[in-house]
Amino acid sequence: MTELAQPGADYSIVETEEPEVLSRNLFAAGQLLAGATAFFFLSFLFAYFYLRSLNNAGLWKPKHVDASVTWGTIVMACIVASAMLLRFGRIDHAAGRREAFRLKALVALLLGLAALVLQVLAWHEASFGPTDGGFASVYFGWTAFLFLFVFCTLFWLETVLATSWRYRNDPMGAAVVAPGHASGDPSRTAHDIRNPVELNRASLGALSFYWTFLAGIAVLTWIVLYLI
Amino acid sequence: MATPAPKRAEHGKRVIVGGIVLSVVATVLVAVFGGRFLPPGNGSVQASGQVLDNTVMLAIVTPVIAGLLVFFIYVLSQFRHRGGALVDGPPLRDDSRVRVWWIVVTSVTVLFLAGFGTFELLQNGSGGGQGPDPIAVPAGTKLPVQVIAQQWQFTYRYPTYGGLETPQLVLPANTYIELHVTSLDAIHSFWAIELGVKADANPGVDNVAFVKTKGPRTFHVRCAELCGLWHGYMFNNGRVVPEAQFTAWVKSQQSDFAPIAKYLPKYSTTYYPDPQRRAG
Amino acid sequence: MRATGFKVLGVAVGLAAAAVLIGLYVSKLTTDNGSKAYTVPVQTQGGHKVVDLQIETVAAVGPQFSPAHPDYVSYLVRDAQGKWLRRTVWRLPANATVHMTIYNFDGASGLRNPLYARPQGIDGNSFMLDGKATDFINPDDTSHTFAVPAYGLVVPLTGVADNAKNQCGYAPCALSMAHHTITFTFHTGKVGHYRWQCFVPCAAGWIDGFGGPMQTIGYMDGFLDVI
Amino acid sequence: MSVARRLVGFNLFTACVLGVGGWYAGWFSAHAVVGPSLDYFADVDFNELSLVLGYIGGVLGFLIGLGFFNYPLARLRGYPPSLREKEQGGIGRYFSLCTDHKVVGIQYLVGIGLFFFIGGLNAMLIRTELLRPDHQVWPAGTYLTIVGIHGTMMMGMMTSGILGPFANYLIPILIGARRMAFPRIEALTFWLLMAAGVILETTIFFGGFPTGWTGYQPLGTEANPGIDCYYLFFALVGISMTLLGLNMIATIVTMRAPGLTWSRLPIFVWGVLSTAALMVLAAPVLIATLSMALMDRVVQTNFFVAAQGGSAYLYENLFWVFGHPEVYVLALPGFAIVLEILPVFARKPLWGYRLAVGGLLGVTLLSFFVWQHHLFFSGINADLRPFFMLSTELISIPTGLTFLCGMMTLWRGQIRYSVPMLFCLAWFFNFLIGGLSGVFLSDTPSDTTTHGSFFSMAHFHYTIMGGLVFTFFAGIYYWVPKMTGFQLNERLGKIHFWTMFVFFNLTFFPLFIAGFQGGMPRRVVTYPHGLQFLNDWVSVSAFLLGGSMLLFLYNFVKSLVFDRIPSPADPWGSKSIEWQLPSPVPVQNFDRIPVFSSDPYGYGEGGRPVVVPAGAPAGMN
Repeated sequence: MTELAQPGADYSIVETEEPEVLSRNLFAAGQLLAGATAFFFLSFLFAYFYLRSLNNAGLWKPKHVDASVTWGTIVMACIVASAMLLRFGRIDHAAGRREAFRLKALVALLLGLAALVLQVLAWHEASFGPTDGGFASVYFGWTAFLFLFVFCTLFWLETVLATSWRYRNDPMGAAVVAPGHASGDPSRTAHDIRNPVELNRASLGALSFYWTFLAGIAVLTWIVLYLI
Repeated sequence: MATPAPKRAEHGKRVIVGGIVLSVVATVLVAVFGGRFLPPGNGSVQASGQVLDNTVMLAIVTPVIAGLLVFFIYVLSQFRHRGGALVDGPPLRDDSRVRVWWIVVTSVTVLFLAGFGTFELLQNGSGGGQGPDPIAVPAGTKLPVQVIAQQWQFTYRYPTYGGLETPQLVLPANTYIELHVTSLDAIHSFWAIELGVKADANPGVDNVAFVKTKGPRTFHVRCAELCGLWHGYMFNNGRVVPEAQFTAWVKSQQSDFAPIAKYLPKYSTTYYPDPQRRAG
Repeated sequence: MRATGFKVLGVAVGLAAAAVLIGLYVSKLTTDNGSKAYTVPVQTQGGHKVVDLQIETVAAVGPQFSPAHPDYVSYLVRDAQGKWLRRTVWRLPANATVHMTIYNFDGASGLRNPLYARPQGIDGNSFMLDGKATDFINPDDTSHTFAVPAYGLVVPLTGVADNAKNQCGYAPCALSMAHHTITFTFHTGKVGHYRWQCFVPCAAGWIDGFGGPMQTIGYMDGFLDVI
Repeated sequence: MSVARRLVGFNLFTACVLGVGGWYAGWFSAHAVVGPSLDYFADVDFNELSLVLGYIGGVLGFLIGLGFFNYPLARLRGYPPSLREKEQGGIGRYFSLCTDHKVVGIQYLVGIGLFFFIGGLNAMLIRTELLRPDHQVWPAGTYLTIVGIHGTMMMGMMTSGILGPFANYLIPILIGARRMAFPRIEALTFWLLMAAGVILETTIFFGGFPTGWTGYQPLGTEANPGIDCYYLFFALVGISMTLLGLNMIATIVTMRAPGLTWSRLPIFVWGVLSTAALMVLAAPVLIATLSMALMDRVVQTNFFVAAQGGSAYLYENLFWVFGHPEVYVLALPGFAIVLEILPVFARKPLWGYRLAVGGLLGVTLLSFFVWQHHLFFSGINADLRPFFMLSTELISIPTGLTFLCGMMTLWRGQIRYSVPMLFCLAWFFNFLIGGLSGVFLSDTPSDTTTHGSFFSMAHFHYTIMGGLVFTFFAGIYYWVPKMTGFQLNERLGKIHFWTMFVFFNLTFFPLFIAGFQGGMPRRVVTYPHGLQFLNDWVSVSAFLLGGSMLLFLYNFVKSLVFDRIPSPADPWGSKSIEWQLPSPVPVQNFDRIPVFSSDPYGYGEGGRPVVVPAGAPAGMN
């Protein structure tokens, strides 16, 4: 029998978080999250076409129910522009232009927030309420959950931006972290973070993928709810 | 050990022969006698078809159970570790003959089952609800009867008799019945057990099922989909009666419900009653 | 040894806690949504059992009868002392004649299936509506039905007109308030437990009108507990 | 004093306090701010929105109290990503947010077990009612609530019944890692489930729910506010499932130790992988569906109201698009455990490894294409029925492959009848009956009789209880010595097995007859008098089955609390890697990351080592 471990090791030994591992994990998680998100919105897509084809009681889309294409286009454009900016920002970050990245990420964040505010305005300005038949239900349900997903992704974007800002003076690959603070335990001498900038790059890679994916969902939303 | 361990081929032969013998005996028994015990009986043409179907299913399932039982009894009794130090078994990791045979046999069985089921289904719809546009429509004239499910009772309408509505289901013997099942509120399921009919009742949907009655008899109707508080009480009995008796029954019901006849809505295969939202 | 004592104590406390929780859970389930049985007094007339049953229907049961759901529409039953009770499980003798009087204080909400506007399963298939023999009412005027499907019994109750004066807001309702009186006679059969219900979608505010009080024993549903 | 100090801080106690606080905060905020402005609530004595917001507030408060928000807030302030929360030793870590996968595994085992017993208690209550054909013990509405709680608890909680305790504990060990890919998410999945379970039980304070575990519309829309607890429970379970699956796949894909190629993965890891794939893809559909149902109630949308432009069919379709993969989420880990344990006790390599993997993946794939067999007579797409009949029956081919691999692993083995092995062998019998009764349900003409009857009820109890719960216990008897370091009493285990196996069959086999011959529909509070004998038989057996579960509890407590006989590192003579570690597994799992050189099934193939220790030592800074 091979001796793989000694009994009784305690929590004082801490494993380090290697940026490559985090990068691979986040890459896999980003794809899986995208899959889950796709199935989530597929349900709404299914509901859209199902209710539309049934048109029960002639109440799929009564006359006064029509989502404003203008509002929809603006919201979608904000999200797509934000996602594109972040992609460019990622290229900057990879090339070591972290100032440029932060600027782009900040604008991307603001664009995302603008999309959320505009979405709220669009709901407020809509000529119909959630009670007005099949389309109204799908419209409010779908946009509400897109709102939620976008909000959570913006949270992620903010963390990447904030980390980049906090370590703005540290050169890539040599940042120093006080012992233990990331683990929340100041008494612990070892710590699991060695290089926050590299870790942030891993996070940014997955975020950029997922945010672009969500922008794709936003485009789908725009096509389904506003165009057809 | 008193007896030397049999060679591998003998183990296999014993299991295969034992399995086949037991399978054949059991299957023959099922095929011959199964039909007598299997539901839903011979209440209608569709029900008889289902009995045939159930018999075929059981006749296919039986040898599988018999074969596997023989296998397990043999294996678990023959290949047990008889105490002492741990001994490893032979490192068998694959056997292409077993693999191929198994896949072929299961595939053929499955495809046969699906084919047979589809054939039975398309013959006469086998008593199941087929939605508003039925695909298996039996030829000939049919008596339309609408089943209206509501919380928590079934009522029945006979459009050919002036839209007569009654809380009892009476059907003429030896007649093709076209059932239109719909609901006024939640989802119910109309299950005429001995007639072999099951069709969900959905609000705003016309779910059509066909059944050809045989001789006079009674049958049970139960709701087979959870529909709220009195789901467990949503049952009644129906009758299949001779043609003449049916006509007389219709007359008596028409006079019984004459006062309300003018208030009944125009016959329609679906209803969209006002759901009374909370706004109201 | 002390350690074992602690363990035993711990297990005992755990068992006691589990027992208490299960007891609370089960007692909550048995009492919830239920209705105690009301035994209807029986008279004997010529060797035949006769029962007088008086019930009323109210638009809202009010905080006195149901603090939890004061706005539920409900049936109430009158006991021998003339007191109204929110009990919907009525214990009746088998093979008896039941003279039933229903005071309806509620307005009309209309039947979804007009069939139930035709009384069925009662003597003569007609009932007395405010003293007048009636064998059907307009489905739209129906406020509730009293129905025992196992007996094939359905009696539609005419609703109080919307413009009637002195309407009863919530129970208890005095007989001086606007109401309709419906009387009829039916017969209990074999021993058994027969549900009764209302077929009018009268639970205002619930989708399909069949939520809340319509699906809760003690309001618009109950049993004839025939013994 | 020290006790009081320990209660302050981020732990379960704080979480419960903040959970209740959050509930009332949500409740009152909806009442105060939103309630009056939406006049359609005025008619009802119940404000739906405040209930939902109350529960959302409660869940958030619960998670805040456990400390789940500390890390996101730190990240918001720019602190870098980190692996784990502060870990403490001792008993306290089991009652707080802990990112040690072994602690989470044990938390899951106890937590899921608790709710499993609550679900079982409800089953006993159901059978009490069915002792007599007439309505008797529970008010009719309460009976439906009990049925609903039983079904929902079992279907919801037990989705993580094997992945929760065993996969969380074992997957990192089996793949030679020290942690899951996302330890915080791992902890989150557990605590979400606990919050969900409590929410489901509180339904009894809001009138219960009449819909069973399927929550069909429009019955759900017209139900008492108690149904919101059902929606929220299942939505939280859905979120937990998605995250659990995501974490599992990410871990298995990225964190395998050197040398652990795909063809060397233990079959249990493959089972977890395929189950996780189902979870990640199917559970979001559930979350979306229940969100729609909740919106129908709370903001009056009309997704499922036919008269207002919606459709009840939409719910049935969406629910079963999730619902059928869901039942394989329950079944697949069972397959995996059986195939994992058989080689150990037959002392032979797993026969047909590739075939078994193919079977698992085949079931995974096919399970997305069969959902309308739940709706054969609903009137949906009647012309698609032959297709769904075929796809449903096709699933028996990959299922048959796992059967074959198991059977051939036993063939000519040196079989030892230890308790875990007995449970695995019982799986064959139960799943055989369950699977073959499924043939009747998959065939549309036969389904006319069996659909919605006790026959289908018996069928899925044979597959789920016989398939999942038996393997769940197999897993407990097999791995708990490793997880706790103490042996479970073998003799009591055998008594537990035999009583459970016998009474399980005596309980559920007669139900086939009740449904098939007697025409007894599911979820009824009454049944024809002629079926009383059968039902009484079933009830008595069910009570005895419940007693057998209590026997297990007795064994569990006696062995782990009182007897505490240390378990050797490898009591079963297994070659798999977890048995080469001390029991219980040390905090860091491995002193050095191992390098795999073979799969763990090399019985009878010489002394080939499964791993060679190498790699970097832990904790190098």
